[in-house]
Amino acid sequence: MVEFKEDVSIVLGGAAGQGVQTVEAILTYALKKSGYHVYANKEYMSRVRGGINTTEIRVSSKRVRAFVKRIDILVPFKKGTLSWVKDRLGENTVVLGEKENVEEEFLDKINLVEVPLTKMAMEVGSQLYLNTTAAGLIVGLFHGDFEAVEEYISKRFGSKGENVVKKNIEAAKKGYELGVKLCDEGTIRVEVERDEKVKDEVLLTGTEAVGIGAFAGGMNFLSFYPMSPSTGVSTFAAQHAEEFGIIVEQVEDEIAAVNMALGAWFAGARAMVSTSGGGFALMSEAISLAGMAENPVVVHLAQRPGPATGLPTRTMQGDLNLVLYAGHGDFPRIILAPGSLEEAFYLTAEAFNLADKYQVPVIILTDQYFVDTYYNLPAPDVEKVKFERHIVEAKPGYRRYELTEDGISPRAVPGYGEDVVIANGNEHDEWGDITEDAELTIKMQEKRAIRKLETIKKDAPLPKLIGSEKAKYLVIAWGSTLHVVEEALEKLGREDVALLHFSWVYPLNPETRKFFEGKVLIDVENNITGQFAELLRKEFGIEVHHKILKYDGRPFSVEEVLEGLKGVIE
Amino acid sequence: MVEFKEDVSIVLGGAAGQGVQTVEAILTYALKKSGYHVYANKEYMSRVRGGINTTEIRVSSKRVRAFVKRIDILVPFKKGTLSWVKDRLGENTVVLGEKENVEEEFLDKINLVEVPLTKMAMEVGSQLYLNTTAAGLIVGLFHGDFEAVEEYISKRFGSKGENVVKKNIEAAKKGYELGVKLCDEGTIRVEVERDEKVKDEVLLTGTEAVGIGAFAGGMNFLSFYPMSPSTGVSTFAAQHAEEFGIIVEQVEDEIAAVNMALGAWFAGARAMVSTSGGGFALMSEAISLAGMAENPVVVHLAQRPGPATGLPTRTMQGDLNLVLYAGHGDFPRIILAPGSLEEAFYLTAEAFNLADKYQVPVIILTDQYFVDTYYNLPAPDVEKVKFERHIVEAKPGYRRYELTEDGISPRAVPGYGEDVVIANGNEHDEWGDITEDAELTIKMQEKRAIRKLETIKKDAPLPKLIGSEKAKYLVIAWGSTLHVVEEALEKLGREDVALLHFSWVYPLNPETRKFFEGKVLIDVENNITGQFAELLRKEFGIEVHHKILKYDGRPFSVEEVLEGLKGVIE
Amino acid sequence: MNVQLPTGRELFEPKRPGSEDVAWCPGCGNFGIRNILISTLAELGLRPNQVAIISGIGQAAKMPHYINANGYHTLHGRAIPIATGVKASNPELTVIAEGGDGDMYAEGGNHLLHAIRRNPDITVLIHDNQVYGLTKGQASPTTMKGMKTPTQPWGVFEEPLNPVALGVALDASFVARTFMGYFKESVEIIKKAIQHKGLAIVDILHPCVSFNKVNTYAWYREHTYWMDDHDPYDREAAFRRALESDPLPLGIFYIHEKPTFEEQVPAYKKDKTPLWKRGPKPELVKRFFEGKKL
Amino acid sequence: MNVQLPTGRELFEPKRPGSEDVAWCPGCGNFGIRNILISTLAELGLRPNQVAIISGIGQAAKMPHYINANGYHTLHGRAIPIATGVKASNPELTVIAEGGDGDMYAEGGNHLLHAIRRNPDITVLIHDNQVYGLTKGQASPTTMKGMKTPTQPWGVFEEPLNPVALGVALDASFVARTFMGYFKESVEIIKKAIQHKGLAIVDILHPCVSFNKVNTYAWYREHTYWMDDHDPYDREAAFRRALESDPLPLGIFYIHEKPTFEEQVPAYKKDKTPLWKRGPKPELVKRFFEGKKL
Ligand SMILES: Cc1ncc(C[n+]2csc(CCOP(=O)(O)OP(=O)(O)O)c2C)c(N)n1
Ligand SMILES: Cc1ncc(C[n+]2csc(CCOP(=O)(O)OP(=O)(O)O)c2C)c(N)n1
Ligand code: SF4
Ligand code: SF4
Ligand SMILES: [Mg+2]
Ligand SMILES: [Mg+2]
Repeated sequence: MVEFKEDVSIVLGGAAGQGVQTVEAILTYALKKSGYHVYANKEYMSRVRGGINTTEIRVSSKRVRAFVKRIDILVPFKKGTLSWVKDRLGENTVVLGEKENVEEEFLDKINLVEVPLTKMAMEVGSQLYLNTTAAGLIVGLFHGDFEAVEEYISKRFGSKGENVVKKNIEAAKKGYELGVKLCDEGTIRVEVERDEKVKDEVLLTGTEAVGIGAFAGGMNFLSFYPMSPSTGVSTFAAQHAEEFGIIVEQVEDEIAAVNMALGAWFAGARAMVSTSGGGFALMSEAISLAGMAENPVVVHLAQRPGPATGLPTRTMQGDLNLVLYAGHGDFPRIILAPGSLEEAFYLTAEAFNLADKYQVPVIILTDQYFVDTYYNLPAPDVEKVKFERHIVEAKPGYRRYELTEDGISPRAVPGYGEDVVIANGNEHDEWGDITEDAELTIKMQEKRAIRKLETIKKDAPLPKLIGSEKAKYLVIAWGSTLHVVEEALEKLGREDVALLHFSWVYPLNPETRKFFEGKVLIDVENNITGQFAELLRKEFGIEVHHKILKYDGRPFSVEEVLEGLKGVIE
Repeated sequence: MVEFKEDVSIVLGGAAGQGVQTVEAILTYALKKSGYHVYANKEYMSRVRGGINTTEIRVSSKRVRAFVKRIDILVPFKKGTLSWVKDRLGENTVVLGEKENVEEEFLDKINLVEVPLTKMAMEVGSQLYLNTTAAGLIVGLFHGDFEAVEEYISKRFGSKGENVVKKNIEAAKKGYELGVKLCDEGTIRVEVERDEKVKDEVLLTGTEAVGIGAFAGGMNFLSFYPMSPSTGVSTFAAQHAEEFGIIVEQVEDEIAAVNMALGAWFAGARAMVSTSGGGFALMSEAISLAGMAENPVVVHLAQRPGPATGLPTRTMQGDLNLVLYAGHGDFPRIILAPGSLEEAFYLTAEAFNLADKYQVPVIILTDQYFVDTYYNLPAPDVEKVKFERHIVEAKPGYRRYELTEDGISPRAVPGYGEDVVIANGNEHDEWGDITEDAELTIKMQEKRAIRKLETIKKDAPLPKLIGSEKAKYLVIAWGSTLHVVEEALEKLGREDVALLHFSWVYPLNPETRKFFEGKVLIDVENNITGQFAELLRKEFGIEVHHKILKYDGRPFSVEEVLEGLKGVIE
Repeated sequence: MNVQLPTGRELFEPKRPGSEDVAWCPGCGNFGIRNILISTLAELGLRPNQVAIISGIGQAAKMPHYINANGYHTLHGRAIPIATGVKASNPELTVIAEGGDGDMYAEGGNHLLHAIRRNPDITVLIHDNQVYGLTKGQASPTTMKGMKTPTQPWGVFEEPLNPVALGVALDASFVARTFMGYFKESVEIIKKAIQHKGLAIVDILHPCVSFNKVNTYAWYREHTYWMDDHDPYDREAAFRRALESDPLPLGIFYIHEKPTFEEQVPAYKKDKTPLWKRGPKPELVKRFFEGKKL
Repeated sequence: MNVQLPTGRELFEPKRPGSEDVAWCPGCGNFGIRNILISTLAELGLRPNQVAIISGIGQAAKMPHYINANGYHTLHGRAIPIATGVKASNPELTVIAEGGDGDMYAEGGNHLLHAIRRNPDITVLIHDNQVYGLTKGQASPTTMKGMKTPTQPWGVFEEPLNPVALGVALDASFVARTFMGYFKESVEIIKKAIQHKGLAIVDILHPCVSFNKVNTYAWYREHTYWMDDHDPYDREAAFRRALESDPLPLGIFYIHEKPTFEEQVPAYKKDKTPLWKRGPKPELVKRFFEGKKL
């Protein structure tokens, strides 16, 4: 008998097209509805069919938000799955499934609980039901609410007709019953407690958190060119475009996307573009125009490993330098990198106020790991999102680039007010007309690159300290690694280790410096050079003492961070 | 009587289209040929006619290579010139020209030597001859060789017919005679010695030095999209394309330009693109491809002030951050920024060997000031340029991305050898095929972003120290400011101040650190944030103590640097 | 306050500091185009704050500084997507995308292609001087074969781009060509282009007196003619005319009325308010979260 | 060494580690195109090291991994300029630029326009499945109106791009369309395209079984026909055919023989040596400096 308590990590693996992602969706839905805390994340190949994709689902008695390497239960849909995840198999791993899907070499090394999934699916009518059968099986192991499974299947397959729904429910039921039986027989014992509060929480992905955050922030225009892993946000916006009454337009290339968004902001809309590193690289010139013309714009950049096409469906925090320096010449920008889904919601909403207020590009940096992460959380408080409009009327004599002390000129939009608005990507005078004057150039350069930047810095929120102010060791992380590092620190259980997490990445408030004093600094980043540590060196002259870096295109696991920390902490 | 000794700074100013640049060309040619050391530089507006453009010509007994603010003799072709250069007028400035071209308010403040240039031109036949008359006048002041003027005019206007040549020579002669007369009468006294060696030297612009350097380095393909101030290099290449038998192609946009060059290198050519900041920003994605596919490429980037269109015809060192970080993901690159015309020649030539050897993007950073600078120099030694070819044969089993210790894989080109060559912008295995493997990803990331970078760093030459190793103050400069800082230091005349000049800007050899130890560091940069000082902070954790920055779109003058230094040195 | 506002053409004369200093060369065709455009806007009875001129980079693209209207002098080649964003965000504005032949056909070529497909209700004015003016005389996509330039000293060998044929082939909503030397006719054509619902492309031939020594005022007069008997609703005829190269036909080649981009996006299906007047919809966000609870 | 080298089709089958794992979906039209291409190359008697396949990014663009030939899997939309650079640097190579409809007509649209003008002697193969495959089903520039996709849930309203009409309008040197379901005919067309001196565009229709539920194998068979009586040298006729949309004509629409880019650049005027075999010319550099002494 194998027993799993409190926190179970289930991994399903199969070829693209075998429906692993459907299982993920059914499980998170049904288990959450049953009152379990759930977390899910997937990794997949850059292809539409074949290869091997896997999904990890954690089911837990407590809140759970991070990726673990450990696999408690593995369900292989295809031979090859075990080899693909072999580093993650442990002594206690149970493989649930068919012998045919297990490679010879593993047979004598693993706990195989044979389950004739294919046969069961065929009994319902076709191999196509393999995935719903498996989903039912897992829900059964948890004695979850089967109605939730039924509900989900009805919603998801409803458009395909009654028979499809019926057959899928039948398959799930078969799986469910077997799951329950395996427990009852004592083959597998799963002990995870339900938490009634969970039922009233929401289940979101990173993609949805960014997307709905944008809606909350008043986004009414999204132009994009598809690019993994950023496309989800555009798809989300498109799916809700009619409901929210907004424009979502797929354009010819990323250059059009960002320039269209600039035009939209110029005319007073709240526009966003969603892209990945290569697409953003193409936008560099326009980002510089945004800097010069003081044209607000919001960009969501979901990172994937580069350079170039790299690993299109995998994860990395490798584009920080790109967004810090993209565009020619000196001008300010704001970079945000949410660590939690709550932050993704609030920060994305706030990005629109920031862009409107400071009239700079605001970049929201996520990554494939982040956008593909699911978990349950209390519904964000929509009332907390404030809508701040910074548009003025163009009264006669209006000057678009009026020189002000804080570097921010009142922004009017065409058609509002009697006078006209002239924006310009050439160096300009206060009215927006071209200048070649040396004095004026100095004033305008200082307005943008110094005074406005200082204003933003002063307003910038400080990073979040998790743990004691007195800790000897300070772990530094930014963006999507938040929860993984948090859980690793919990596991480490040492009071002298704290976490400083940055979701406001740039520009840094000068007061941030105080956090570093006298600490042993440990930088955790999902890239090869430690780009954020370099930024800290540049901004504050501080040296991190240790770097824990990962750059194989996969996210950090709790175990890896823990191991890394143990390696550098006495 | 006004007297100028040793080193005279002459400034001509007029509307675009009035021929100031022709005067510049005649003067540098004729005065150099007469045995004077000459230097010239122009500043001009982003328009084809009208406005005010000026040229500074320094004529000296000694080698002269830097811009001074001081104007000894000013020749205004148009009213408004004096206001435009008013900060540069001193007590001794002589204005040579017509009263009508001097604004009222200056009349009682300046030494005006009235010269009826327009009248003289009209006597020859047309106002069109104003510029040649003025050129003759200046040469006359120096008692220069009039045959040199004749020679130049014959060459330059030859294609326009005999009469044009004759008339222009006549005009120049009139000017010349008046110039000689002004001296003989004692109105103006100019005492500059001739140096026979000068006659055997060459007279080059920055544009030409880069262009001919590229030819010397074996460039045989140049693709470009016009953009000031980089277009000169492309024009130079086009003008010599037939002679050198190379391809020069103006393309539809900068993205095409750089990608075409990548294709050319892939097939074994030595290709370059020439652009400015905005164009380079558009190339960012392709630069990342070069990093990933290990596709060599050489880019000449002539900087102008940004952001965006900025000041299209002016100067700044504002695109260092852009080239340091352009492109998504981590990969190495080499950045060169010549300080002298000699360096422009040798470094540009060498850029092709470097690209070929390390298979990375090599970026040559100049700026408007640099490309538009003229002076005489001993002809560079063409024999010193070595042609290093790093292409191997694709023998059966060839692997384009073979894992090697130094991070450099032997590069074959299609058609040479029996096997095929597969290059790839996706993460790849040794053969160049797509991989999704974690281990291989780590190996390839490390190959590029660590091992290859280390190899280049080790090979990187050190910066040039000018002055004593024991100096207390160390001035740091890079690229085009070399001569201006050099002359300022000469003028300062203090043994405890030395200059460290970087023309190999990135990656920096780790040994560079030793230069900074125990010094008071003074950073001189033609941009608003001190981008190079930031790089030093990032690379070596060092803080410069003082920054002398200029960002009005104009180059530093010797006086400004001198003043800046005096301000920070005890 | 009862200030007397100017009317007609005077309205569109800019009076900002330095407005009198126009950076074009004396004699340049751009002056004529400015003149034509001001008359057109005045005749249409528009006010400056109702018009937005979005320009790229080049001599042509300096227009926003020489006309009193909302303006955005953007990036080389990007006027069309920016103008599309402007119009989509505020359909009440009359939006003009303006630039040179290099701007619109080289750097911006892809945007032109796809704007035709998207059909926003904007007017695209191309100042076609068959050369790069601002950067001093290089060939443009419409430079005639054989012309020698500083960067094509051997003479241009690329096929010139035929923007009219391109527009017809891609089924653009409105395609016209004019020569700025014909003032009245040009005003009429541009007026129709602005009034046309959908993307209207007007290729405006004009001499560059500084760099194009081939296509002069005289040349254009000699090598163009007005299509008097042409039916712009006949696509094949339009294509045949588009292929004529000497003399070049002038006039409206092709019209195909069809729904515009703004008419088809969800944003304006139920609500015509321009986007900038709208706020977020917190109720819908809350409803979304409710849906995510189950 | 006297190794027996394979011949014909076998030559072009890659045998590198992992070559057997093709990432396309079972039943995808891309397999057919690969098959057609291998046969074409074999029938032309070429050897793998004489061919260079430059691809963009997309499902189509994975081709270099599935054919044994020189290959460069580049960036989305950039196959054409890179291929142009390759051909110009080594005219001895047979150069193919390959990619999907998104690759070539959206992201790469501008390059296609101007490659037509430049006329390098390369073959452009567009795998036209009227959808974005790799990124999972969004509309492409050739998607038919009304098709619903994840990002156009309201149904595509943009005018589909007509690549054939575009090619004819811009006077492309060779323009053809085929459907990969017709093996023999496709081989013939691509063979002619490769043999054609100058830019040859072949739009290859093919079903995407995963994301395009409209344009299936059956659909293409029903909605296409072969032009039997068409004269590809007649531009107006070509344009008329290009405008036909149901059924779509297949075959060679247009041929205009003219000098290629490589034939016109100075590099090969006197010397045919590919660039990679050349070194610098120090004598000329020295002569330049001599000239600068006076
Ligand atoms: C990205 C970029 N590339 C190049 C330039 C340089 N540039 C400015 S205007 C211009 C072309 C001008 O030609 P055209 O568009 O025909 O306008 P014209 O000056 O002839 O009116 C170029 C290449 C630029 N500003 N930005
Ligand atoms: C600059 C850039 N933008 C977007 C992408 C994402 N992307 C990859 S393939 C593709 C489109 C695929 O469609 P198509 O070219 O028609 O090829 P198919 O997969 O249908 O063969 C896109 C948008 C990218 N790789 N690079
Ligand atoms: S350069 Fe040509 S287009 Fe530009 S303003 Fe002068 S004449 Fe006109
Ligand atoms: S997604 Fe479509 S085009 Fe791509 S391989 Fe699958 S079926 Fe073919
Ligand atoms: Mg032009
Ligand atoms: Mg496709």
